[in-house]
Amino acid sequence: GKSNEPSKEAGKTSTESAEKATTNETESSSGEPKYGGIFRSYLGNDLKTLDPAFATAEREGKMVSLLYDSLVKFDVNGKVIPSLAKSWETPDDSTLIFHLVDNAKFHNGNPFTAQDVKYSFERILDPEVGSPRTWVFEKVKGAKDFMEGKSDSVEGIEVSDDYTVKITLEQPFAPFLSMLGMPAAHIVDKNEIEKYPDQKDYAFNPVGTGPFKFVEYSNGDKFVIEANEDYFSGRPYIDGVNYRIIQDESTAVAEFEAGNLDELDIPTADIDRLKNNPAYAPYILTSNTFWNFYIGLTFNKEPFNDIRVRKAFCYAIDREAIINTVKRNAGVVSNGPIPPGLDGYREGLNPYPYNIDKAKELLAEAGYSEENPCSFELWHSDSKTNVALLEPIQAMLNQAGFKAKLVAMEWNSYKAAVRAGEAQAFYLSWGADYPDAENYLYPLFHSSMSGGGGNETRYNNPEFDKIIEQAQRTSDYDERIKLYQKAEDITIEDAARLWLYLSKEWLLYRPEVKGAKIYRIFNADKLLDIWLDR
Amino acid sequence: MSEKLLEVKDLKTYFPIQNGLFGRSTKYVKAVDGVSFDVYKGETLGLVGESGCGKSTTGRSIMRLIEPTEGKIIFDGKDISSLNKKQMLKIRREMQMIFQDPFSSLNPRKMVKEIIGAAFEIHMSSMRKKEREEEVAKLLEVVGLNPDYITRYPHEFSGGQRQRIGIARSLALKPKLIIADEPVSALDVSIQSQVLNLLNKLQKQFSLTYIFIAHDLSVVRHLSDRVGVMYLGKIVELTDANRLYTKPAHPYTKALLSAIPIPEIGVKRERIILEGDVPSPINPPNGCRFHTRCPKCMDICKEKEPDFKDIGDKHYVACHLVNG
Amino acid sequence: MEKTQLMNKSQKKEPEKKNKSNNPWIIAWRRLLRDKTAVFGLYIIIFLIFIAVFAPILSPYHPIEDFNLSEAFQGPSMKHWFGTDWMGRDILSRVLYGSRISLTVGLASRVVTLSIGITLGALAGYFRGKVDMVIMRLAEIMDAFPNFLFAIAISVAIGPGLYTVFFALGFVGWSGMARLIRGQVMLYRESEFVEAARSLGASNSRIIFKEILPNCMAPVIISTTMGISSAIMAEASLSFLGLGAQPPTPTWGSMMNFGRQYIWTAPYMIIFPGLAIVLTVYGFNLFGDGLRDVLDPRMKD
Amino acid sequence: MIKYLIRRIIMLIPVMIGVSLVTFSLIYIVPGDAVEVIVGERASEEIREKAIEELGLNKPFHQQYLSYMSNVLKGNLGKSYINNKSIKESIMERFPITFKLTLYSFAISVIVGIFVGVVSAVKQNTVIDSIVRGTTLLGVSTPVMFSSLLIIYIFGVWLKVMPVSGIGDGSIKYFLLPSLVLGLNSAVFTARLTRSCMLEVIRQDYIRTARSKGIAEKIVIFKHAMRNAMIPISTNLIMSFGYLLTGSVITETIFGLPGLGSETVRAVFQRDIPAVMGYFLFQAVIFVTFNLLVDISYALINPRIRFN
Amino acid sequence: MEKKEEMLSVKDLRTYFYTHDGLVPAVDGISFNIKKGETLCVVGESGCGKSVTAMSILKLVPTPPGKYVSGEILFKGEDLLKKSHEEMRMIRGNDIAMIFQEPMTSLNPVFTVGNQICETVMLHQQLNKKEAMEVAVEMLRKVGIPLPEKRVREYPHQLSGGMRQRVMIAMALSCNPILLIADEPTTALDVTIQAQILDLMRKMKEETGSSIMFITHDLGVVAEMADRVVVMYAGKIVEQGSAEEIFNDPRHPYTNGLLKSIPRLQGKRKEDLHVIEGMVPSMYNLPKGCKFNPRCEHATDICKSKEPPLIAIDSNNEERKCACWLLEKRRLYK
Ligand SMILES: Nc1ncnc2c1ncn2[C@@H]1O[C@H](COP(=O)(O)OP(=O)(O)OP(=O)(O)O)[C@@H](O)[C@H]1O
Ligand SMILES: Nc1ncnc2c1ncn2[C@@H]1O[C@H](COP(=O)(O)OP(=O)(O)OP(=O)(O)O)[C@@H](O)[C@H]1O
Ligand SMILES: [Mg+2]
Ligand SMILES: [Mg+2]
Repeated sequence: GKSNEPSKEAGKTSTESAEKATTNETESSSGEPKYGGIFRSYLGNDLKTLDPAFATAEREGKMVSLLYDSLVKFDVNGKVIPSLAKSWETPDDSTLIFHLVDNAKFHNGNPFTAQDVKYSFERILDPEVGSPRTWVFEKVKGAKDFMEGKSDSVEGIEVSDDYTVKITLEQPFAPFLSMLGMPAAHIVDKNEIEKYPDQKDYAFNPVGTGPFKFVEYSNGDKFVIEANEDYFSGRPYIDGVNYRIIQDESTAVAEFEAGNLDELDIPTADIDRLKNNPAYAPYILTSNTFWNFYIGLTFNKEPFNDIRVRKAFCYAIDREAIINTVKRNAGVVSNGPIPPGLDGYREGLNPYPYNIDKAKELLAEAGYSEENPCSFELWHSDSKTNVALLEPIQAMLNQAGFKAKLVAMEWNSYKAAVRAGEAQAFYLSWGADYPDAENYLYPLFHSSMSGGGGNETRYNNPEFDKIIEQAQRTSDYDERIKLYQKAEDITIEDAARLWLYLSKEWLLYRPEVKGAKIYRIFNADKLLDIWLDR
Repeated sequence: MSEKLLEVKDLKTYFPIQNGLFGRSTKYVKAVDGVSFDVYKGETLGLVGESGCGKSTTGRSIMRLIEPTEGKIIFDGKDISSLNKKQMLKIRREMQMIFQDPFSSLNPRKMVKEIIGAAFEIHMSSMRKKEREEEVAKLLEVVGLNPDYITRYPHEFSGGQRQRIGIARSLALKPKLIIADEPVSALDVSIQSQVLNLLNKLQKQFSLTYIFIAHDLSVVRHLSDRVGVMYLGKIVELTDANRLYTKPAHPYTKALLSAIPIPEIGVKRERIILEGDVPSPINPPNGCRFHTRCPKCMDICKEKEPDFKDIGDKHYVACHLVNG
Repeated sequence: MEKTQLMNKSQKKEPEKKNKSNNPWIIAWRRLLRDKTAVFGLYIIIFLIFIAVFAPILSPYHPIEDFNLSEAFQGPSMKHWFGTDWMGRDILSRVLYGSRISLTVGLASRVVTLSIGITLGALAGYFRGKVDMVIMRLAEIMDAFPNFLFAIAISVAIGPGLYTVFFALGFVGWSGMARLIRGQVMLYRESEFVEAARSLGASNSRIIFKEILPNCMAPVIISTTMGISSAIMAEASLSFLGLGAQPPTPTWGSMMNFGRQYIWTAPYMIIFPGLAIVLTVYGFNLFGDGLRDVLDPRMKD
Repeated sequence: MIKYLIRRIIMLIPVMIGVSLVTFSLIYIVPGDAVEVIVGERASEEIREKAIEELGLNKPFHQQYLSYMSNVLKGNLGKSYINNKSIKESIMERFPITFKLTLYSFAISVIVGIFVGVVSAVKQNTVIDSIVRGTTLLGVSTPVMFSSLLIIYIFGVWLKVMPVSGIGDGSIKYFLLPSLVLGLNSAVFTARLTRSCMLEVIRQDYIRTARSKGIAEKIVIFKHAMRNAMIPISTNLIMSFGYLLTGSVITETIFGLPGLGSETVRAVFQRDIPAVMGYFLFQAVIFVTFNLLVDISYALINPRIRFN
Repeated sequence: MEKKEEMLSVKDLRTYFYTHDGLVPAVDGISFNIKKGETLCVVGESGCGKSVTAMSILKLVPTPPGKYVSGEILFKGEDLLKKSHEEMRMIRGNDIAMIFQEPMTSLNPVFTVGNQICETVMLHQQLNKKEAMEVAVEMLRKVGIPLPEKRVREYPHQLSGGMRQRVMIAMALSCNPILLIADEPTTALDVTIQAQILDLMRKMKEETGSSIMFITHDLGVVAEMADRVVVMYAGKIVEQGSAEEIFNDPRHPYTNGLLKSIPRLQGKRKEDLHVIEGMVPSMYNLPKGCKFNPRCEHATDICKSKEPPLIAIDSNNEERKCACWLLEKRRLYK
């Protein structure tokens, strides 16, 4: 039963939201929610998979969380809140006991139980499956043995009864609870997966417990999901979502303006225009995100194996000017790995202010001159927005005595090459998998994370390693934050990455769309708030 | 008569027709199918016949511009049908060709001096450019053109003038034998006589030997000492020019002669009008090739090919009528 | 006597009078100059070459180094006639410099096409038989690939860049050029002037290079002129997909490519390079059309 | 005729082998690690090796090629490295879209192109002819991306009468704008071709003969001249259909049509090797088929060939 | 000489071409007439305007670049040049039919020969397709094509040159035209085939009694076919008269030279032929005065400055004309 009642208070709600939007609220107006209607949105590219074990990219993570649930999820601000686990206890620093909801069902009708949790988590660790996200559960007791084939199950994941799971870690690891909100920790149904001899074939046949059911996906065209009437915490207001695949941002803008989309992720280029258009302004939502963009400087490669060159690099770029013009409203300057909004963030940190003279000086010290400029390649994944940002950076670097060449690569090969440490310098971003400052330090800088883990720069500083490991074990919150900050300082001093900016999200909705919110964690929005007034 | 300059023995030139699944040739155009004749020093041998009967192919095969399929070509006592490229190069100085089409026989992108000078470039590479141009100028004078024309391009000349340039080119190396392939058939009547006179003059001046190919019987007669009549890849009659025109022996020759319109009023002639067209050289008729159109066809003509026989006074004919 | 003298006089005068003019190419050229549209096309081309050569003098700003973030996204004004791009570079200067890339790509890719096409086409057309068979099969294989996709594949395979574009665009065109040359060579191979050269004992290479090829040039020139315009267009398309010369090199295609994200806010970023492409391609097409009328004997009336 | 056809088809075999070889080698020189793409981030050595083994990437070139081709002959084109989708399925899904787009564009191209071409040929050297020549030339000179963006802006955003992109429910209105862009672009070629063919034919002796018989000018043009001009025109048209089928990359990209062209570009960019191979082979087959059709149609409409 | 009815009379016809390279006065003020049942031969060198004359009569000259600058073409008393397109169409193929030089290219390759003959018949005789086809078969039989029932269904390329020319003749005669214009109908054919065609044309003429305007440059053919002859040079008529008069008593130096320069079957071999010096003048750049003066061995001052009029030279015979200043001194060079 879908209801599609005509709106009674359309006029009123829209003025209300206009007021809010101008104050950059992260939430659009509400009113009396109505059920029904298909939400028309779009995706910027094809989906590669809908299998939680393989959904590593933002886009897939978002979609996966509509189809599946994990034990916990995040609220608008990134706080961990219950999901399939209605509550949990922490008897000690390395143990978690989850009490599960008893009314959740998979889309195929199978009930959700604790067994499914164990199966789903072990599946991630199973080398046969080959998930790239093993690290999420690596710290669970017995995970290593299981991965090496020494045991048939993971010791640290215990099913106490149908609705209780106990997870034990090797050692205290504070961020673990938030990690359970990651796509990899979504719960799958064993029966479904085992239908496919090749697990890869499961990718586009997803069956979860999530608020939406999979209907159809076709590459380059559309992704359709419908509301799960039996969702354990109550069905979503909307009847479903029609995602079209629109690769070109400006096309998406045109589609939105032509009235064919309910939602627009406003491209940087159009923010000003739409913001200043009174017809659209009331329906714009904006929010800072946890996406922190940086240029990585590879430590074991010429010329960035020299700290003077790295520092020169950092000084040479007027990030303020670039972000303010190129990113306009879509980003704020970032000065360190820990983003605002997470504990540990420090206001006023600005280790490398624009100083071209200093940059030149440092380069000269390092033995470069006008005849012998410091030349290198700056790799990036092939996208117009990337080039738009990197071209001025390149120009500034060249003014300072570098000779930078931009090399664009297709995303997959780019990621592969960067992970393999082939790039001298590269442009990437890091977003929170879980809202903890640790997520911006350990994966990015710990020596064990070299390569695919996150530390593509091959940064290796034993002191840093020591501090961050210590922080992970520290259960005292304030103490831990201090350690994070100390670790952050080390990475900044080493100029391991040049932090550029934190992106800001701008969403524009049709006036009929109510209740939209921007969640700070990318996969937190399960579209349970949104409703359509038409 | 003087000594033989050229002997052609049983010359055959077939062109393969690409056919079959793998481009193998299963059929041939028998353009020249067993032709024999001699050419004596200083004479003009005329070859006449209808379009497609193999006149040009005969000429080109003698020059080895096309490789003959079979047969011998003995030039100046040497069998040239098996010479390699290098050896052939020497022979080329002695044999030259004049072509039919005054428009396509001169390279439109080259100046006269280059067109004619090519002969010297190839055969006398030591010759300097200046000398070469002088030679070309001289040749132009020989063929009755203004020597200043050496820097002109072919398109600046009329048909007759072009034909003169072609003649000058063929004379450049002072050859012994010139094969003229329909040199006047593309020209207007008023120009044709100029070229015919020139050819005549040059023959005397340089004691040349000609093989003169044409389809116009009166033109051939005018220039030739002996005339061969070709039909469908074969010579059907070969004899002295006067004799051929006064006492033709082969029915085809007779028909051909009677078919020529004569530019005179009131001359009554008996006309033999041949039925039908020349058959295709891909599938020539059995027996005598002419039997399909012959007004005097006999049974034997359909089965047996007549021999090419001397019926006296070096008058060669291939016809059962004459034999019998 | 009197008459012949007269004739000689007039004949002698003639070659002097039209001294340089008798070269068939020059005659064709003069005919071309009588065709108004072709001349218009020629003006455009000359104008473009002029711009390409003097881009550094004509451009008010440096296309790469003169960026000024505080002047980004300015619409056309007296200071910046075509406006500025997202990092405050002068679009006019970039468009002017872009002509260099476009023309170079147009020419360089044709050089590649011509050298492969002429060599293989001449070999196939002249020697026929097995050589022809092999070359034509190769050409058929080439033709079986959709040209533009193949160019994309080549660009991806050897990595994007200006030289890649030269090669990719040049390479995909060779089969057409080879066919053209082959057809021409086969035509002239049988012509009487080639026969004449052969009867003089000219070597194969002499016949190909001195007798045949100069005569094949007319269609080659036409197709090359047209080819330049399609190469410029293809370069723009490749750049549009991010496969052309890499930033910050100013090329029209990549300017359009980047301008596309600002199409609703700064349409001048896409309009001016777009118009530059239209103008250039139009110029070459006009000229090529005129050439066809003059050089293609079939079109002569 | 049938013999000729068989011969033509047999001749295709070496071509197709060549095409597959070229594609296969092209893939070989493409930088980027296929395995990396498949196994993804953080894969262990074992996983990598397993993948290599599975894909047979450790075998020598010719073995890989042969096993690939034997699969192809069995109708198995493999699966995408990127999304694990069967290539055959992808083709089946996407080709109809490209085909539709092509068909509509082709219709526009033929109707507009031939009409304009004939008019300008018949009115040679008049104002109409000059206008037609000028505009068609301008049309040829306008990049599709430029006209596409323009047309999207006008009809989709400004007038809001047409969908901007995508195929929606697959109905014709979604194809209208892209077909218009592509069709007009190719109409311009058709018009130029038609004009020159008509001019050539009109000069022929038999047209003079027809006129000398007292036949009305309209019939001379539309019966005598057109029938002859249609021989080169229609063969070219068939070929242009082939080009359209594979040449709509930019249009598909801009209009967000999930056709085979944009998908091929995607595959090439992402080094989705089996996809690239499959698409290229498929398009080569299409192309070669059209070549064959050209030959056959040439034979069918040209009595001179028909009877040989 | 009996007086015959005049059927076509051309008066001071001028057809010029305005080309890029200059003005071509292809037909420059010619007048002649054709009488009922007679064969008029037009001779002259290539490019002298024979075809343009013929095409002008049917108004088939492409305009532009061509233009009928002046003159009258009176056919059955009406001026064709003043007729509308529609009126001309009814005359073409019906009253006046034409055969062209190139049998290879003058037939439409995509229609069967039967079709092409039918078309004319259906148009001018209001017959239906079936009846027209019967006429076509009949016509083909008349022109001596074996198995006409089969041949009507064949395409031109399946026929040999001689056959195609017969088809052309059949087509031209299918509506019983009063005047048949044959533009070098045998030039492209071999002698034996030419003989067949000429024979056929003579027969057909006898049968139908139509007049023929026969264009050729072969004087032999003229001698065989012509009742009367018109000699053209560079767009002008230089001489006209009956066939005997032209061949036996040529008055113009050009006609005379032409006749003398042909090698004859019973002439002396290898002897120098008479030569007309120089070459045919370019139509773009015609000499002043008499067009023939640069090549004429008798040219005088007046020849170089003033054009001779075409005047009757026999007071008894107004059809005998010549355009030469030297007419009076004719005996001097005969
Ligand atoms: N290169 C070739 N390939 C195939 N067939 C050829 C070739 N050259 C000539 N032929 C054929 O050989 C036959 C004789 O040709 P050839 O040119 O010798 O005739 P011809 O007597 O010179 O005729 P014409 O008077 O037309 O010049 C013709 O049927 C012709 O079609
Ligand atoms: N369409 C045309 N445009 C320009 N000039 C033309 C055209 N048609 C004919 N001419 C010119 O008119 C002159 C007379 O041509 P015409 O065809 O009447 O000659 P002809 O006597 O029939 O010659 P031939 O014996 O070669 O057929 C020639 O100089 C020719 O160049
Ligand atoms: Mg010949
Ligand atoms: Mg003529």
